[in-house]
Amino acid sequence: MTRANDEVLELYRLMSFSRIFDRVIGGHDGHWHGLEGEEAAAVGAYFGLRATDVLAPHYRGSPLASYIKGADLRRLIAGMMGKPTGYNKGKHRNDVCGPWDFRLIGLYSGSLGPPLSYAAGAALSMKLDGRDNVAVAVFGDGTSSRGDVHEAMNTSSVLKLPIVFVCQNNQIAISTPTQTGVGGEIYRRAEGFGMTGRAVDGNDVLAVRGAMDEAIAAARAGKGPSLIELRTFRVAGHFYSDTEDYRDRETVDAWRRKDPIAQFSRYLLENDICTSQELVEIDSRLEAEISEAFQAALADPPPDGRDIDVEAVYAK
Amino acid sequence: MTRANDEVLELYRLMSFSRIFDRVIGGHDGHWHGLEGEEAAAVGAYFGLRATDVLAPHYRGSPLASYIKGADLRRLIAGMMGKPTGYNKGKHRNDVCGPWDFRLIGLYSGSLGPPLSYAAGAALSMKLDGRDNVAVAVFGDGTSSRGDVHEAMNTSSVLKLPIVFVCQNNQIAISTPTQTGVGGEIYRRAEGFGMTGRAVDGNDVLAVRGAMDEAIAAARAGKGPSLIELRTFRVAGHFYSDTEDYRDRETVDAWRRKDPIAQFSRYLLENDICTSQELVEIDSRLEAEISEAFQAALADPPPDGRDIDVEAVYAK
Amino acid sequence: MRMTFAEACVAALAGEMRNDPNVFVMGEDVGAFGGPLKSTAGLFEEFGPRRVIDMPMAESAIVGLAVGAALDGKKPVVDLMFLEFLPLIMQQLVDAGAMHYYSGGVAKAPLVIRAKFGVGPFHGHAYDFHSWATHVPGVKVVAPANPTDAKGLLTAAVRDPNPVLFIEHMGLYHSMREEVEEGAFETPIGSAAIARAGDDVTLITYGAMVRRAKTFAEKLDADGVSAEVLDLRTLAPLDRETIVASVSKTGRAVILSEAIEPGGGHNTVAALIGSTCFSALKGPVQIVCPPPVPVPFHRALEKAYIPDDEAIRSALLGTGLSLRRRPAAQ
Amino acid sequence: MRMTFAEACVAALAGEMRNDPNVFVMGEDVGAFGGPLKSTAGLFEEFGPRRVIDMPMAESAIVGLAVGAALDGKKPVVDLMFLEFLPLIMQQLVDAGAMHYYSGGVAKAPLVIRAKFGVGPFHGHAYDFHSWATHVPGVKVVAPANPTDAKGLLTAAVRDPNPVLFIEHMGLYHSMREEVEEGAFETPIGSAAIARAGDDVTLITYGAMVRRAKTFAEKLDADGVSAEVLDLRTLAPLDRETIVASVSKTGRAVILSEAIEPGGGHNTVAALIGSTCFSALKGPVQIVCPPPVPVPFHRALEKAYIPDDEAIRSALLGTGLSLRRRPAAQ
Ligand SMILES: Cc1ncc(C[n+]2csc(CCOP(=O)(O)OP(=O)(O)O)c2C)c(N)n1
Ligand SMILES: Cc1ncc(C[n+]2csc(CCOP(=O)(O)OP(=O)(O)O)c2C)c(N)n1
Ligand SMILES: [Mg+2]
Ligand SMILES: [Mg+2]
Repeated sequence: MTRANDEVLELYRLMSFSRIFDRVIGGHDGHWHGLEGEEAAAVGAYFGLRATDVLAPHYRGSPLASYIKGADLRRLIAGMMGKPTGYNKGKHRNDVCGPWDFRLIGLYSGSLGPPLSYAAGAALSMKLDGRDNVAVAVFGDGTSSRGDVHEAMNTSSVLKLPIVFVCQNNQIAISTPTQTGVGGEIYRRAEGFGMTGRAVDGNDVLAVRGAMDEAIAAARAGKGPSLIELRTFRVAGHFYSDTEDYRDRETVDAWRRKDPIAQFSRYLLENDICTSQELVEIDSRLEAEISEAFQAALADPPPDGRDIDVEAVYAK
Repeated sequence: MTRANDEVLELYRLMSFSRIFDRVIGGHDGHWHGLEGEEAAAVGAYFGLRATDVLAPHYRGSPLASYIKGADLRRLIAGMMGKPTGYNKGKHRNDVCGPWDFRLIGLYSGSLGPPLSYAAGAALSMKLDGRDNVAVAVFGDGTSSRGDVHEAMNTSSVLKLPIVFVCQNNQIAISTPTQTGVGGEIYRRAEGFGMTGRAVDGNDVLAVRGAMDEAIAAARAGKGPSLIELRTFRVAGHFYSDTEDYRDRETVDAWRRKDPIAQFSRYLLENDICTSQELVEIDSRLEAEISEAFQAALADPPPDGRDIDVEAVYAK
Repeated sequence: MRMTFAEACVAALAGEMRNDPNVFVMGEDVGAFGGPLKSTAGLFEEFGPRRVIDMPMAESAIVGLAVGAALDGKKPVVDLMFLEFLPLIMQQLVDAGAMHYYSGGVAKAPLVIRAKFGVGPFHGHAYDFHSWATHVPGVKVVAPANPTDAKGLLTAAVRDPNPVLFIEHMGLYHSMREEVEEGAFETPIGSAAIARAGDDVTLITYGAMVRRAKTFAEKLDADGVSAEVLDLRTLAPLDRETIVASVSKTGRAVILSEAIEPGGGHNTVAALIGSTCFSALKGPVQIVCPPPVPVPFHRALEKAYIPDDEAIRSALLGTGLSLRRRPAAQ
Repeated sequence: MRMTFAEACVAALAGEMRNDPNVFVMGEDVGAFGGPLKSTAGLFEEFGPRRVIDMPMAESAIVGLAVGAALDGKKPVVDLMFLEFLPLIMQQLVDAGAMHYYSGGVAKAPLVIRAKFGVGPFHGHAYDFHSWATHVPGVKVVAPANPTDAKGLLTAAVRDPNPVLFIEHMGLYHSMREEVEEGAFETPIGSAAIARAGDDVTLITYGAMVRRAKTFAEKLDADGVSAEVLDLRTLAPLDRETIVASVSKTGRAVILSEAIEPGGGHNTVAALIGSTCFSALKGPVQIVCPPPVPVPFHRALEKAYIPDDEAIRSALLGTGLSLRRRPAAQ
């Protein structure tokens, strides 16, 4: 399948966005969970959904998912800072919980895993209505060990829901490598639930898009759920200021050499899809866009105590 | 592999025990979860463990498991009636929770699933000590949908624990057939966790024993966990007085014709392992044994209010 | 029409399902089987498998799917079977309760979770774990005590834009039949009811204990004591006004609960009274509840577990009331 | 030796692990990583991967395995990371708590679950869900307020033959250093401590709030009020005697909690006082706790969430105390 050049360039732009975003946010907040090395997987998984589709992204990369789904960058960053101008009005963290305004399902507590079922529930709703929407639910290799994954996959399979499960396998969970955290190959678990599963090079954004397109088309066509495992690597620390003394640098450096953005830039240039000058321009526009949004969010006023707004706990 | 005749006859005796036990208990308590049709699976799974091994049986067939593991029949039945002479002193139900005295892990609340991890924990303890014991953990096809199964299997796989998982697939959960409850084939889920899985004719007690022997030997030898799916059928109602208007009789009757006890009797006779007279004698001894234990348990005094023994909630 | 508690629940659901295409039912064995203890009897026949959905035995996912469908505009009603399974879905409850607040008011999760509990003719699965849910922000907890309230509160729960845990006492389930209004009506969530008016003491309770409290209160007349019975109906958020008004009037309170004492929701009621009605109180607030052990199995122990008349009587004495029992002729 | 709260926990574990080969540690990232917030720092280096076991991200199984190993005679200590993950393991807690009773006294499940909570320098995962666990029969809940008690209570928890939830306030974790006795010692579970003696009112609390209550009490001297501070230390089972004795003496009680009001364990304390100290009470028992919303994120809202001195002050007034603030010079 060949893709229009503007789509291909948009994929580049979004990956580059993520890298720059990481740097800006990480410089401000050492707790930030960066996406370095995993941009192809995340962009490939989140790109191209309809506004009416539902997306439960992995927590790492959630703001990127929100941005791709249409959220305003300034409000998003304000939401990450807990400002009342953010989507969550300062009450929660937009870094791990994207706005439902754009049909994102994030973490509504610290626990990873349960959102997979919430996404499946949205898919059930679509199916009950006969809409040709899909839900995409993304989880990490660490999260794959949670029973939530099992229950969401089995239930989606028997109900034949329009949902695509994506495992963003960056081969580590905090300090625990997949070797000691994950028994077997994640994509093969799909078979046991009666759905197709496949593993894809998660550092090749076009390969990811290809697999996603097929899985999403199948889901829209009523063929039920499937699982895609994106094999990539967490080049970033678990969080931005992570000292990472639990792993050796060699492996990380080896994966740095497989950097998905550098790889994709080469592909774009070698295939004459754009010039290096154009890439530089994309990047500098992104720098400007992100730093402008960041500065604006930073300048937004913080909440005061009354913004705790106890009445807001119940919907009216 | 050929088995000694006394072992083969013991398998017959235990299956027949279960059938008679069902009738006696079911006649007394309409809530009783009978095992008719699944005796080969249950006996095959529970037979032959060492006293030091740990067994977390499926709730359906738990008293049989306790009996096989050495529990006294009268105390067991008393425990099913909630008598203070029972293993649980009337505080809990021995029908779904076998005595830890014999290293059985049962249900300590109504929730099916969690005991799989408890069994894995016992296996971890064995492994830490370097003992060549095993844990056997059995669950139904309905229970296979719980996240507990996923977490216990994955964790056992990465820790390489000496545990054998057994799915007693009787093709239904209350009224929900596997077709609408279970996505995919259960035994194939093992692969996705990096362990071997196999499906076995659960109505053939020797086939079940063969598979169990191999899996147990592998676990004792430090080769880690595996999964065996026993394919059988719940000829019994969900409970003894179940009207079963949610399923059609034909399928049930078809399976009745594959009755594991009748099948095994034929095998014993055809291979001249015993005479039909001997089988009749086994059965009548069982009738006597069970009704004697039942009558004795029935005659045991019930608890009085003081037996609630509030102080006993904490171990000293 | 005369209905049992269980029938009243089904009537509420049928009514809401006819009125609102977004309402649907999901759970284990809710379809052709008719639901655990016939909790959904007839719904499958009327509404079919699209709106009465049998689910695999995966409680976290069942409630999880309900949360997601609710976010997307549906009004799912989950039959959890038993309140004993609440531990399996606490995370989903916490998340659902947080969604409206944490989303800055954008997301809503209007689901209902039905859960059976209580010592009764159905032997087992009796745990009363509702108190945990009262401690989850954003979640409502409702506990009807009779068929009329069962219908009215379940209707209100389905229409409520928040997650509601609706607990159904198995001791009430099929036991009493009562005239219940035809057609849809709501019993407002958050409002307690005076089940019996009285002046000397308030017996505060919920679910099956309401009946016991009323029967007991009748007998108290013979002791020269006029007892008010307050049926909480909603356990979270509490109807503070009605509680405070009643105890301010009577000056004495006994709270009857089927949950164990430490950490139980009855303490929230007692603490509220203690802090708000201090000057009106003529004697200490008493709680009557089971001892802190797992629900025991044998009927004799079940009986010792659930507070009996004797326990209520001594709690009344504990409030400082004197019970002037009249001669046996009474 | 001077130690932080976190170091005192590690010291307790190291001591018990040296003494008893059955003690081992399990959880996510407890090994080479050193545990969340360094909660197991150094144990992996001393005891190796056999006794400090990194686990997959599967909380139910982690606690489940601990239960099974405990049944088999081990003494596992689980690092759950955060108390926020309690909803994921409620079922295991219920089962473990029931085992001794339900087995007729044969089974024991001596495991410890460590869980961090509380608003503090570590932004997030602050939920104080401990109250649920106080409502689980057979489970003990422990909440130390300083390094010495952290060591003594964790030692006692490891030795206790029952499941113990051990909660660790992140606001205390690395912030204060205190002289802690060398060698193994136990702070008995089930016993509260008078953190400061006083006559006019009892401030009852646990964890990080103890420090706040003490500081506040010091300042109250200036108001002519002598406040006693009671550090509960064990939240289940409660030390009823110490609570009752203190409030019987002072006649007034304010309970400070970081859990939300409805369904919170503080109500159990308030109800106990209300029923037991009625005649000694000079004013209503007050509870000071966060509002019933999910823990909000922004620091300014966190601050509004956790009770501050102003809230404590008005609760004191609510007990009927008059605070005669002296001139500013004081
Ligand atoms: C249920 C649950 N357990 C533990 C944690 C703590 N935690 C936060 S991130 C993380 C690692 C998750 O690993 P993975 O899913 O692979 O995502 P990654 O960080 O690699 O992107 C853990 C264990 C959590 N948030 N939720
Ligand atoms: C966690 C949980 N959910 C639901 C139930 C109610 N329940 C009791 S038996 C049963 C069916 C279980 O099916 P399966 O595992 O196949 O066992 P079977 O009855 O067929 O032997 C169910 C759903 C339960 N006990 N525990
Ligand atoms: Mg990962
Ligand atoms: Mg079955």
